[in-house]
Amino acid sequence: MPENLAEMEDLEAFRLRARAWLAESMPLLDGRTNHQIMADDEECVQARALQRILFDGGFAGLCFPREYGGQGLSREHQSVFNQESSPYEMPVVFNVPTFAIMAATLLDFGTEEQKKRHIPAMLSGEEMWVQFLSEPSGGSDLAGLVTRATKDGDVYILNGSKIWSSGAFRSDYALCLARTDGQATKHRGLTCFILKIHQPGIEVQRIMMVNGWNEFCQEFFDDVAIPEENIVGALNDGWTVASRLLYHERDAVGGGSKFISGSSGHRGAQGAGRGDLVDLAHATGSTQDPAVRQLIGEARALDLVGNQLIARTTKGIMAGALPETAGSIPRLFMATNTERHHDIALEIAGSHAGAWAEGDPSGGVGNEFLMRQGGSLGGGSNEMQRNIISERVLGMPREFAADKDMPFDEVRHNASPSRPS
Amino acid sequence: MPENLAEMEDLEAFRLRARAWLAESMPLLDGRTNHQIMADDEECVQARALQRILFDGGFAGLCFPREYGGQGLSREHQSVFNQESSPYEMPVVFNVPTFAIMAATLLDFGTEEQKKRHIPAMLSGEEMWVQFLSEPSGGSDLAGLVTRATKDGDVYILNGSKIWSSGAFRSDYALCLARTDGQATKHRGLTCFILKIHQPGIEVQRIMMVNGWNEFCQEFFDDVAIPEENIVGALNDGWTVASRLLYHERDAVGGGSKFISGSSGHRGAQGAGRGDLVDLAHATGSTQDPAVRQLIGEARALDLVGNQLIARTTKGIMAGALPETAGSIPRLFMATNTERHHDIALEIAGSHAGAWAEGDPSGGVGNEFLMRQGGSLGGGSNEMQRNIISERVLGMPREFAADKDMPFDEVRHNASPSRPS
Amino acid sequence: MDFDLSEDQELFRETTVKFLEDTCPLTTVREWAESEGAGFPRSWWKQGCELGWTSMLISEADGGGSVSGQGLVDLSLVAEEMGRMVSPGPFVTTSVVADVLSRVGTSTQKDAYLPGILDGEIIGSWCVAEPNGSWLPEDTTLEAVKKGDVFHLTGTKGPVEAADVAGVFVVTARVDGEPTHFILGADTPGVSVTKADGLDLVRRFGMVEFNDVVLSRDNVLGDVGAATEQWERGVEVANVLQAASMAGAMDKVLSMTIEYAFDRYSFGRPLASYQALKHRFADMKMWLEAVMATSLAAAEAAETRPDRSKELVSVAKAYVGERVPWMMQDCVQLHGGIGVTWDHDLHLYLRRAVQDRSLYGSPAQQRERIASGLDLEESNA
Amino acid sequence: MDFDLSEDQELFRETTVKFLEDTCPLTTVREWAESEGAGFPRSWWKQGCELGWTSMLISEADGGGSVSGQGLVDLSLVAEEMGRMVSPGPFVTTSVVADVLSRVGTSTQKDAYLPGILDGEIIGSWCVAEPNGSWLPEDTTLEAVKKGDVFHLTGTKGPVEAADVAGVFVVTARVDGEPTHFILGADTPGVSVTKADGLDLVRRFGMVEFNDVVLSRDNVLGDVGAATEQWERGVEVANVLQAASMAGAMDKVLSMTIEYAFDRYSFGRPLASYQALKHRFADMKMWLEAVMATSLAAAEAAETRPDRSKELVSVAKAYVGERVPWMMQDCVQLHGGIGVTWDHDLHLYLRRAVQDRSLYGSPAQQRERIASGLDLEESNA
Repeated sequence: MPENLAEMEDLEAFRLRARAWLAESMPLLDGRTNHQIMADDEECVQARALQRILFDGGFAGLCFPREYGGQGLSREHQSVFNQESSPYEMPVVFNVPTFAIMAATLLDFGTEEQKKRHIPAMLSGEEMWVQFLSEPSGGSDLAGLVTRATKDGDVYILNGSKIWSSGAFRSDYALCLARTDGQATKHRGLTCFILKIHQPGIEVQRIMMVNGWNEFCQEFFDDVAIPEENIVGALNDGWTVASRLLYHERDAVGGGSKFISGSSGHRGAQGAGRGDLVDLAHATGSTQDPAVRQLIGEARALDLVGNQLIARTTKGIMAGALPETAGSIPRLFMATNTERHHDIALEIAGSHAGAWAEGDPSGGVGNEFLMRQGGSLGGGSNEMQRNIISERVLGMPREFAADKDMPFDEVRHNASPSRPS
Repeated sequence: MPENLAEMEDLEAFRLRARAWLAESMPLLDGRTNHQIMADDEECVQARALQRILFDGGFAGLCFPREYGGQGLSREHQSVFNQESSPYEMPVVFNVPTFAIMAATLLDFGTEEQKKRHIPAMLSGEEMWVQFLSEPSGGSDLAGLVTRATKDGDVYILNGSKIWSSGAFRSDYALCLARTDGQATKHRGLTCFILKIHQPGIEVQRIMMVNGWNEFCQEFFDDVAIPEENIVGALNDGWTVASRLLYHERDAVGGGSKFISGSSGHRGAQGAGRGDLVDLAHATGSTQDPAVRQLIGEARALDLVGNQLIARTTKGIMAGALPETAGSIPRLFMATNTERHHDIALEIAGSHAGAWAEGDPSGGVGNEFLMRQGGSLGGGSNEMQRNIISERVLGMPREFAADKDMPFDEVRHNASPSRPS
Repeated sequence: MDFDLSEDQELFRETTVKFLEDTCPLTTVREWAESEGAGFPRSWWKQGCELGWTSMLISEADGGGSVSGQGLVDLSLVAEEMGRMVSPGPFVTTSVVADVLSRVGTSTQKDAYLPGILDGEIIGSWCVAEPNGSWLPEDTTLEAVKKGDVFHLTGTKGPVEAADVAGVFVVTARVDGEPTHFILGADTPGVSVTKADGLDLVRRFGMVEFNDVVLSRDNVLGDVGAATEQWERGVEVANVLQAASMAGAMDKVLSMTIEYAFDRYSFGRPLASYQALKHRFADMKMWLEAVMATSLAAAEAAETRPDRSKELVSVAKAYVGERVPWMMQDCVQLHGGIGVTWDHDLHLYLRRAVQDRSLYGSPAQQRERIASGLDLEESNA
Repeated sequence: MDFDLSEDQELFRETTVKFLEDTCPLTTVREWAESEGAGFPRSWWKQGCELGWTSMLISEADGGGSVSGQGLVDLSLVAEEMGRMVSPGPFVTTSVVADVLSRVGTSTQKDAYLPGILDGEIIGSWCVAEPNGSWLPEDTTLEAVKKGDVFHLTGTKGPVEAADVAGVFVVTARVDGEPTHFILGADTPGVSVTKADGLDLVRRFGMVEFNDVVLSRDNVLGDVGAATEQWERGVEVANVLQAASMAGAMDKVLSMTIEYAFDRYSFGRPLASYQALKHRFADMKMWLEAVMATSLAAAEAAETRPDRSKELVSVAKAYVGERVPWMMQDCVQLHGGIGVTWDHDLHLYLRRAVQDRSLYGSPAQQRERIASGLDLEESNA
């Protein structure tokens, strides 16, 4: 259903209409940010309500097709709306993954019935979605997952565990990838299901990270029945669906998704003045220490280079001069840059990183350092990015995979964790 | 032939005898070092003459058996002699590889006739020896060498090329490892030969390194006939001989050889005050720059830690707490420390590394930086050390070798270079 | 750990290992972390003292005694094992107090505190840090103002280890600008303690405030204005123990990670079979041995080479303190996502290591100390 | 190189590539390296000028003209290709002179030198460095003493690029402490040139001595005491070109090394199949793209974003200058022993890169410049 720009509302007319409606309908941010507000509203009650207002006002899902509750407008309209909506509270929590990843995947592979049933419900704020892909036993080897969905009459019985699902505790549905054929090679025996999260047999546990953050969840499945009509894509062809989902994820994280409204829903590359390190130098009285200034100059340079690299890679991929897999290049750069940033902060903090008087502004550095690897692990570890760059960008020989061409059940893999008592 | 310490000359008596003889027979160093003298005497005329004086005076080959021209004394005697001889010019160029590696290997595997013929000639300064192991096609894969020695009646006909032989241009004999059976797996078809260097069919070329140093040589062999009696060890068992040779090399470099006389013949770990960096800081006027002081403090710390690590590893191996392969640990440390040292020097030198007024004392830093990898490549690259540490010290799975269990002639390898015109 | 411990040292080490394993495995450390107090039960510390933890740096004449005659080397064995178990306790700071008291205390001062330190009744703590973040005694700005026969002390020291449970403080201060150490009971009028924050979950800190605390000559350790050597020795004791602690922690974390790499399969192969990871493990093994070597060398130098100990302790702290947090982070990376979860033990080690790194002189400060010992005076050429 | 060069830019680049490949492949560079003189034949430089090498930073009104309207971006294409071929020539320094002359020169000054610079008859060089090693104009100590209507210049500048073949010098000096640029012919009485040493084999340097050189107001570029902007722009032009040169060199060296890794077999497998090496290549590919991105961004900023160019040029020089020598050394390591032999071309690249790194402000100086643009004034809090 290609949208014809000529048939759409004129951009300036749209801008004025949106401006007026926003002023009338949405609360002002009032100095806070949408992320701050979200942090105070763990259950997203407010976000759901705001999304409903957008939906009722005809401003939800601007780039989604009309038949699924969207507005059938263009990327340019979304861009205009983002400009106009910036002073207002917006339900940005829906952007990623619900709209930009989950709805996008459902648009690509869902049946007409699945799309009709769920996409309007997402756009109206009723359904928040999340992905159930990674497993505790899996690590980088996503396709080596061991959660099973076994056919039993009209339903599939799900057993196993998923992990690193962000915000699953407050979400309603998931796309869940499970093994439906253990006799096939590992990529060929997977199926993607729509799964209702809050139902008997599913336990959602929040995971506390070392810095106290607890958005991630782990889920345990104990004989959960999934109706056959919840299969997305073809039976045993779940890898195709998951690959597309991961594509949408990269697109969303890279800022390329047109389904993101109000803001990107994530912080993106830091490009300001590395204010945190400057503040830290002031707090530790080291602004005139030449060694500290070297470190701050280095950190600032790395941030700017990172942004330049993102721009260059994006341009290169669009121009066809770089393969799509080159997206791993800025991804790896940003992750290693984050590591270096933590190292520099630790160095500048000096003794303040270990123990500090209550209220000392430099006191948080040690705590932040504990999460130094966060960006190097999430969404494909640095090691996987290096594999991708060497093998797919540079074309070097693929790493030997011991599980190639083998029925999955014969491959040695890690055990699935049992449900905690 | 175990020597019995009780039958040997008393250490103090030996010391006095050596002291008197040295004062009468050997020239004083006069402020210079043996290494400086050697650098001025590329053909080692002086060293050969001094070695002859030692030999005639009964002070050559203190720890070699008497039947091969040595003195049959103990390591302790050698140690006493080293102390006493320190003020004198000594022919240290013979220590490594002639005595500590080549003679040691010949003692282990040579026939009685080979030992009788060559070891006294080495000890009297007539024969300087060198090893012909590495090949241009080989890199880290020493046993994958492609130089061939093909049997033709009573002789073997040698064709191919060797490289990284230090001082071959002035040496007389080599132990040369060549492939004598291409149908065997790669370690099983090698034979070690005694090879006279200066003869028709052998061309020795000195290799100029990036910093102008030209001790290393490459040799080209064009139908060189080697008598069958020059085989050391068994036919096709050259890998055993080479392995022992490499053991003696590690021992010599690590300072463990008792055949080294007068000095180690190499610099060993730097442990002084990193005077070069301190001088550099003075030359660039940056002694009070806190960032420069950080770098100098770091360099000094790394040197001291390196020495402590050598001591610990040696002790651990001797105590059996670490496997012998743990010798790769300090080896890797010293190499990477050298890299870091060059980086620090480059940083302190600033603009002086690129262009400088004639005679500027900081001018050499850029030139030295060109050889930064020297220590990380010679005698087993850092990559090989990391393989050894992970596989043999930590016991991790060995890297897949595509040439395992295959006749060498069927293995894909690099071509041997042809002789330059 | 050294490769040639004496039998007595080995026994001493094993006794501590067994005690720590029995009384505070990491599950217990986590429980104690939840408590509001000191981070450890007082009775547990006393049991540790019975094993000799506070005896090693106190002379036999004063009722102490070491295992090998080199008390700090012996104590490093304990520190290393405590690092391996992330054990709590005022180990570092009490050691400094025991050491200086036994070395320069008067018999009155010793009688007042050493018996209690030996049996764990009294915890000693060193007030050296100042609120601006300087932990090196030479950065001390706190002045004790002499008026007649007494000294008036007003100001704040901290963060101070175990401040809220300490019974006796050694305070680094200046008298007329000159280095001076005072010793005083925590109950001295005008002394108060407030909470400070810290990264480690069980090794805790406080700020110690002195509000016109009046001290006499009896409170001076050694001579007024002549504490330079005591200051230096305090830093050495603290950093030798911290380096050993980091070394032990690193040894344990690397072992855990190697074990994980053998056990964990990815694409049908154990992680330990991937060359890119193998090479990182090789580097880490190298750094671990270097960390072990230099921390041991520092302990030995502090006991036997007074002319070299300042530099060698700084070298150990600079190297170990810089390298260990990075290595631990690479171990986190090799563990994957579970490595940054609260339930995994890695962060307990990381917290301790980062804290050890930063206190009693950061690596940057140690590098400057090393440089200051080289020939870097300004030249007039 | 950018991914969207215009057709004209692409043509300009290709013409330079073809010329360099035809006239000075690395074998020729090695031959010229043996010569005692400038490191290149003068006729060769003139041919290069015919291709527009000295035209890009000179306005059309002055007889120059760029390809795209952004002369420094166009010139970066040449610099990158010259880096790829380790080409000789007074490229960087003449560009600075052409730029400043066209921007602020009087018509007399322009008439005297610009035509010659355009056709290669005259080589211009910037005397900015001082013998103590400072290459940043703000570190200038050379004073031109004003006496009546004239200025007396006495002192030494250098190392100065291509000093012995330059026909005109721009000299960075101070008048009453204030930043001032002079322009003068190399044959001005009192000017003499002696040899300086350098790491690169064909890009050569000299020391320029001024022995009571008498200059008039006609020798001043722009106004007395008002050269700050000229100084800044000179550093930007030089560093943009050096960053591009290093980027081109690195691209070439990495390509050579990747090719080597595919061709070279060890234990029956190509080097490119070893994961530990693959991961290093991945990092290098990442750094190469970052190097390309930031050097291009610096060129663009210098032409279009006057408010951001100072920082962005410093960022490029700091990042590229720091990263490229390390990457090249890793490429040497991956080549094995041949990588440190004179006959292998790697060292030609390494020499050029280390030289580019160190001149016109080292990475450390650039980092300090970056920091000085942030909010790091001393706080009184």
